[in-house]
Amino acid sequence: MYARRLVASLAALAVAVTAGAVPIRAADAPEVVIGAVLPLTGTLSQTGAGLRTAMLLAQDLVNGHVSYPLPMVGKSGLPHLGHARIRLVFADSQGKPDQARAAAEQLITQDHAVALIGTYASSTTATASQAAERAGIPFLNPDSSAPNLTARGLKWFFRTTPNDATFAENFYQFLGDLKRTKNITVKRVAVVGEDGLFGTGAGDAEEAGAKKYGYDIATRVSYPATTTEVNAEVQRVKTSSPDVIFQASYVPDALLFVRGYKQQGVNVKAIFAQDAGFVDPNFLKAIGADAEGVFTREVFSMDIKFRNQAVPLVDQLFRQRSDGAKPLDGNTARDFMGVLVLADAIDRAGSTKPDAIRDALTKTNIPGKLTLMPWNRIHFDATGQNDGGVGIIEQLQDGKYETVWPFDVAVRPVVWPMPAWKR
Amino acid sequence: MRPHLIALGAIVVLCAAAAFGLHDTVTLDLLFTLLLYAVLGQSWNWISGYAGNISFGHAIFFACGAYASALCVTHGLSPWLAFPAGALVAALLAVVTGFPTLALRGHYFSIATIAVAALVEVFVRTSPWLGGANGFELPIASGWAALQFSQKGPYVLLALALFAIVQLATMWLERSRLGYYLRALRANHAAAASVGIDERRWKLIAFAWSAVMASAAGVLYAQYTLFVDPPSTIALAISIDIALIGVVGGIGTLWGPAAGALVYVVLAKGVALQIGGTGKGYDLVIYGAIICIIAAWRPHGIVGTIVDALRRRRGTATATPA
Amino acid sequence: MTTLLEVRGLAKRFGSLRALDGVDLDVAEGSLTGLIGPNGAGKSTAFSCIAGADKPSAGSVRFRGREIAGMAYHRVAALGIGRTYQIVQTFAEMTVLEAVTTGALLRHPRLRDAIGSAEEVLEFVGLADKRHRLGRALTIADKKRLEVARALATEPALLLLDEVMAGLTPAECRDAVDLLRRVLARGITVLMVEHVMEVLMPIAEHVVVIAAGKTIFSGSAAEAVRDPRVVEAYLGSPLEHGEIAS
Amino acid sequence: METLTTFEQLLVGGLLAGLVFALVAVGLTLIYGVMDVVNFAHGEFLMLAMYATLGLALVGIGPLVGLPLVAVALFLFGVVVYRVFVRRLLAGPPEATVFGTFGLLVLLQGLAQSLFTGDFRSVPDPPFQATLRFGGVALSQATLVEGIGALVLTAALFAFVEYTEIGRAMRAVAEDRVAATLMGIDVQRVNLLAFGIGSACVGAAGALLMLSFPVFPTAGASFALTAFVVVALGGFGSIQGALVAALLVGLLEVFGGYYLAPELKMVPVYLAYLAVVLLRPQGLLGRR
Repeated sequence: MYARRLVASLAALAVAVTAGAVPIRAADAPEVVIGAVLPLTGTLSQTGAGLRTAMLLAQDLVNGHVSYPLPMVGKSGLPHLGHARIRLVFADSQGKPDQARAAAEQLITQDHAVALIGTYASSTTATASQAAERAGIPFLNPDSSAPNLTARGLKWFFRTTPNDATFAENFYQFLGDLKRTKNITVKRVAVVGEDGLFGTGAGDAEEAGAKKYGYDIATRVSYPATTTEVNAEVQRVKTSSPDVIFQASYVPDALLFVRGYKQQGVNVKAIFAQDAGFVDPNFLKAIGADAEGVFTREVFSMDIKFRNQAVPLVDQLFRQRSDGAKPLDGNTARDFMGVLVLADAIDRAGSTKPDAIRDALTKTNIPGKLTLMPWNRIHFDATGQNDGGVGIIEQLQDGKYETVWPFDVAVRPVVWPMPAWKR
Repeated sequence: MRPHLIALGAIVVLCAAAAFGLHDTVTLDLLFTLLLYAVLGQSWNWISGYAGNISFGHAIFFACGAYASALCVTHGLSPWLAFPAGALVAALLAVVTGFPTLALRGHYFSIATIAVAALVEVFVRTSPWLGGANGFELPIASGWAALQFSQKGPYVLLALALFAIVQLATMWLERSRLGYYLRALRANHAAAASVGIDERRWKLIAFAWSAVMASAAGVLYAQYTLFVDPPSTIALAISIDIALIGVVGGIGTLWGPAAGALVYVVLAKGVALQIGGTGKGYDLVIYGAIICIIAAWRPHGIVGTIVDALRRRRGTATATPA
Repeated sequence: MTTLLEVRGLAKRFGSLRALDGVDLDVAEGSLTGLIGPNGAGKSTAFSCIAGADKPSAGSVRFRGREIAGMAYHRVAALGIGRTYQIVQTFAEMTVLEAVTTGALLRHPRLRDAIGSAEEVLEFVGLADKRHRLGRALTIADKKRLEVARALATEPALLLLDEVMAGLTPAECRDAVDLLRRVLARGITVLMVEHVMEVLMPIAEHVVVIAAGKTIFSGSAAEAVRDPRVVEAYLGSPLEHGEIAS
Repeated sequence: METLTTFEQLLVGGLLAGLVFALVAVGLTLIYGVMDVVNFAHGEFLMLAMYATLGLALVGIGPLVGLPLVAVALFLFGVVVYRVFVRRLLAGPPEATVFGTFGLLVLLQGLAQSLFTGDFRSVPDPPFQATLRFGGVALSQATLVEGIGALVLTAALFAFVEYTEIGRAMRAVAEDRVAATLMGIDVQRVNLLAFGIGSACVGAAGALLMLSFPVFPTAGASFALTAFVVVALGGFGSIQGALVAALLVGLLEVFGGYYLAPELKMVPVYLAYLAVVLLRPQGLLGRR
C-alpha cells in the first residue's frame, strides 16, 4: 500500500513541474460567479456539507496552477477569460422545494451567478432548475437521478449523472452479459423499494426495464421508509420466489430487509441495490458477512482499471478537507466533476453571457478518461442528459465493494450466485 | 377593534409598497413566505387556539389547496378553480376528522389528526392520478389568468390579500357568536353547555373555516413553487412547523400567528444558514430551545405575553383579547 | 294551571349505588316549585338528570309534553330550560357583559342584538354597573347573580336553580329572594333546589320532598312541614308536632 | 406459493412486532396515566437511551448488562427534565405541555445531530443474532428477547402500580388529582417519580432495541408515532390496555401489509384507532 501512495505523489510532483511558470492573471479580471444550491440545513445537511467541500475543492483546483489530467484544472482560472477566477456562491435549499427555488433566484438576481449547479435531492432540483429556466441561466445538475428531470423539455437544464433509467438499464445489460458469457439465466425479478421519490423512481425504471428486456416481475413491494418491521414485505418477496431482487433502501430498512431475507431463508441468485443504504459504511459494519455478494450500481469507484490517475490525488485532497476525513464517494465525485464541466463550458464560451455558456455546454465533449468517472464521455443529448454517462456495477466481496461490470473496467470477477445465508 | 384595523392597514400599505417598489427577489421571497406562514398559522389558530383542540395534521388542508391547484393546471383548467375546489375538499376532510373526535378530550383529537394525516399521505402516495410519490411539476406560464408570474410582486400581493382576509375574518370571529361560543367552551365546558352551546357543531364550523384558509394558502404555495409532492405538503413535519408558529406567536390571539411566522422565517432563513450550514443541526437546537422556553415560561407566546402585560397594567380587562 | 314539567319514575344508578329510585315531580307553569330533601337525598342528581347534564337510567322527563330524558345537554337548554349550578360555574376570563351575552346569543344570533338583550338582563338583575368586571373578580353573591343572569339571557321558559341561596349572607338572601319574585313576575317558571327550609317556605307555592332517591311528599309548603314522613326524613326520629314551624 | 406456514409466520411476526411496540409504549402509558400528559418527546428519550446503550457497548458493556445502567440513567434524566421543565409546563395552560414536549423533541434531535452526526450507528456484534426455528416458523432471537423484555417490563410496571405504596399513590393521582391531594399525597413527588419511572422504562426499551436496530438522531420518531397510537388505542393510562393494543397494532400492520399491500400497512392501524375513538372513547381497556 505504501508503495502505491509513493508512486502517486511522485506523479503529481512531476506533473506540477512540467506545468511551467505560473501565468500572470490580468489585474482586474473579474471573478466568474457560479451559484450552487445545496441542502446545507435540514435532514440532508450532512450530505450537503460534503458536496460543498467537493465543489470548493474543484473551484480551487481550477483557480490553482497545479494541473491534473482533468478538464480546466491547473490553468489558474479561465484562460479565455483572462484567467479570471471562478467563485462558487452557496445558497441553502434546506432540502425543501420552495426554499430551493428561492435560493436559485437569490443566486441569479443578487449574486449575479452566470450559471447554477446543484441540488442533490430531485424535488429541489426540479424547482431550482425551473427558476433558472425562467431567468435564462444554464443549470448543471451533477447528482439527481429522477428520470423525469430531463423529460421536461427545458432549454437551460443539463445533467451529467446517469439517471435511474440508466442504472436499471445497466443492471439488465449486466444480466445480458452474464447470460452470454456464463450462460446464467434469470427469469423472475422482484422490485422492492421505499415509497418515497427515491424508491419509486428506481422501482418504476426497474419495472420498465424488465418489460423491455423480457423479464417477469415476480412482485413489486413498496414500503414506508420509517417502518420498524418488514415481516409482510419479506413474506411477499418469499412467496413470489424471484431469481433476483432489486432493492432501493436507506440504512435502517436495508438492515431490516437483509436480516429478514436471511431469517426467512429467501434464497435468491442476486440482490441488486440502488446505492444509498447498501453502500453506507455503517450498514457494512452492522450487517457483516450477511451482505456478502450483494451487487450495487455505482457512479464512482476508487479502483476501476484504466482509471484516471488523478483519482487518488483528488481523493487525498478531499480527505484533508472533508469533515471526519471521509473518502471521496459517488455523490462528492459527481459534484466535483460538475464544477469542472461548467468551468470548461464557460471557458470555451469565452464569455459569461448565458447564451454563450449554454451553447458551449451543448458542445461539451469530454472523453471518459479525463473524468473521475467510469463514463465513456460527457456529452449532452437534445434533452440535456449526458448520454456518455453510464453506471458501473460493484459486488460486495469480503466486505469491500469491487467493480465487476463493465467487464473491461472490472477489477474482480463476478461471484454468482450470491453465497447462501450463513447459519 | 380600532387599533387592530389600523395595524392591519399599516401592514397592508407597507407590504403593498414593497410589492410594487422592491425588485429584490430575496426580500420579496421572504415577505411572501412570511405572509403565507402567517395565514397558515392563523388557520391553525382557529381550531387549536380559539377552539382549543390542537391539530397536528393541518398540512393536509394546506395540501388540499396545493394538489387542487396542481390537478387543475395539469388538466388544463384554470388554477383559480383550485380555490373553491381545494376549500371544499379541505372542509370535507375537516368534518370527517373532527366529527368523531372534537367532543372528546384534547389528546384524542390531536392524535386523530396525526392518524388522518398519515392516511391521507398514504392515499396520495399510492394514487397515480395524484402524482404518487413523484408529485406534480406545474408547467411554466404567466399572467393573472394563469395565476403565475415571473416577478415576485404579484405573488406578495396575493399573499397579502389572503393575509388581510384571514386577519379580518379573525377580528370578525372575536366579535361573533362563533367566537363567543368557542371562548365559552374553552373557559368553562359545563357553563357553555348550560347556555345551549353544541360543542361539536361550533367546533366543526371553526375547523372547516380553518381548513378552507389553509387550503387557500396551499393554492398560492403551489402556484409560487410550481412543485407539489407529499413530503413538501403533507408530511408531519409541515404540520408541526405550522403548529409551532401558532404557539411561538401566541395561541388564541389575533396577532400571534403573524409574530410566530416572523420568528420562524427569520430563524429558518437567517440564523439557520449562518450556523446551520455545517450540517450540525444547530438550527434545530436553537428553534427547539426557543419553543421550550416559551412553553415553560411564557406559555401565552409573544403576543399573549404582551396582552397579559397590557391587561395587568390597565387593571380591568380590555374588551376582547388582542 | 297547565303542567310545564312532568317527571315520572326518574332513576339513576352509579354502578350498584341507586342515587335515584323513582322520583316523581310536577311543575306547574308560572309557579315556583321547591325541591327539598336532606343531604344526599339525590336532589342534585335529579336536577342534573332533568337539565340533561346526566343521562337517567330510567324514567321519563316531559317538558311541555315532549320527552327530553337523556337528550343532549345543550339541546335541553335550547328547548328553554335554563339552569344554575350548585358550585357556581363562571366564565372566569370573560367580563360580566360577555358572559351574559354568550347566553343571549342562543336567541339572538346577531351579536349586536345579543349585547342589547344582555344589557337588559344586567339591568334586571342589578349587575349593570359591573358589566366590564372579569368573572373571576366577582364576589360569590355576584357570581351567583351572574349565573342567574346568564341563564335568564337564554330566555328560558323554566329556570332550574340549584341551591342559589347557599353561602349567602342574610342580606344577600333577601336580595336573591327579591330577584326571584321579579323573575316569577315576568312569567318564568322556577324549580328551586334548597336544603334550607326557612328560605323556601315563604316563596314556594308547591314543594316536592325527596329522600333516599324517592319522592315522599308533594303538595303545599305548609302541609309539607306537618307531614310525618317529611319530618322523619329530615330529623330521623318522630318529634312533637310544630317544632320546626318557625 | 402461499403455504400455511406463511400465515403462521405472519402471526408470529405480528405478535413479536406488537411486543416491540408495547416495549416502547409502556413508559408512555404510566406518564400519561398519572400526569395526564402525552410526552411527545417520548421518541427522543428512546433515541437517547439507544445512544447511551451504544456508548456502553463501545466500552465493552453489552446491551443486556448495560440495560439497568441505561434505565437508571434515563430515570435521572427524566427526574431532571421533570423538575426543570415539565413541572413548569404542568403549571401553564393545557396546551403548554403539548408544545413544551414538542420543543423538547426538536431540541433533543438537534443536540443528537450535533453531538453524534447523522450517521446510523449499531452496537458492534450484539448478542442474540441467531435465527430460531419452530416448526417451519423462523424468528430472530433478538426480537424474541425484546418481546420477552416487553412482557417482563409490562408485568413489572403493572405489579409496581398495583401492589406498591407509591404505585397506589400514583393510581390515586391518576384517578383524581384533587382528591389525592386532600388525602395528603404529595402530587409533585408522585409526578416526579412517575416521569422518572416512565423514562426508566424507555431506557430499558432503548437498551433492548439496540439488539436489532441502528441509532440515529431521528430513530425515535418512527417508534414514537406507533407508541402514541398504541397508548391511545389501549386507553390512556391503562398498562394492560397498552399491551393488548400493541399486539393488535402489530398484527394489523403485518397482516394488513401482506394481504392488502405493504405501502398500505399503516392504514388498518390508523383506521382501528379512529374506530375505537368513535365507539369507545376511553379506549379498549381505559376508564372514562
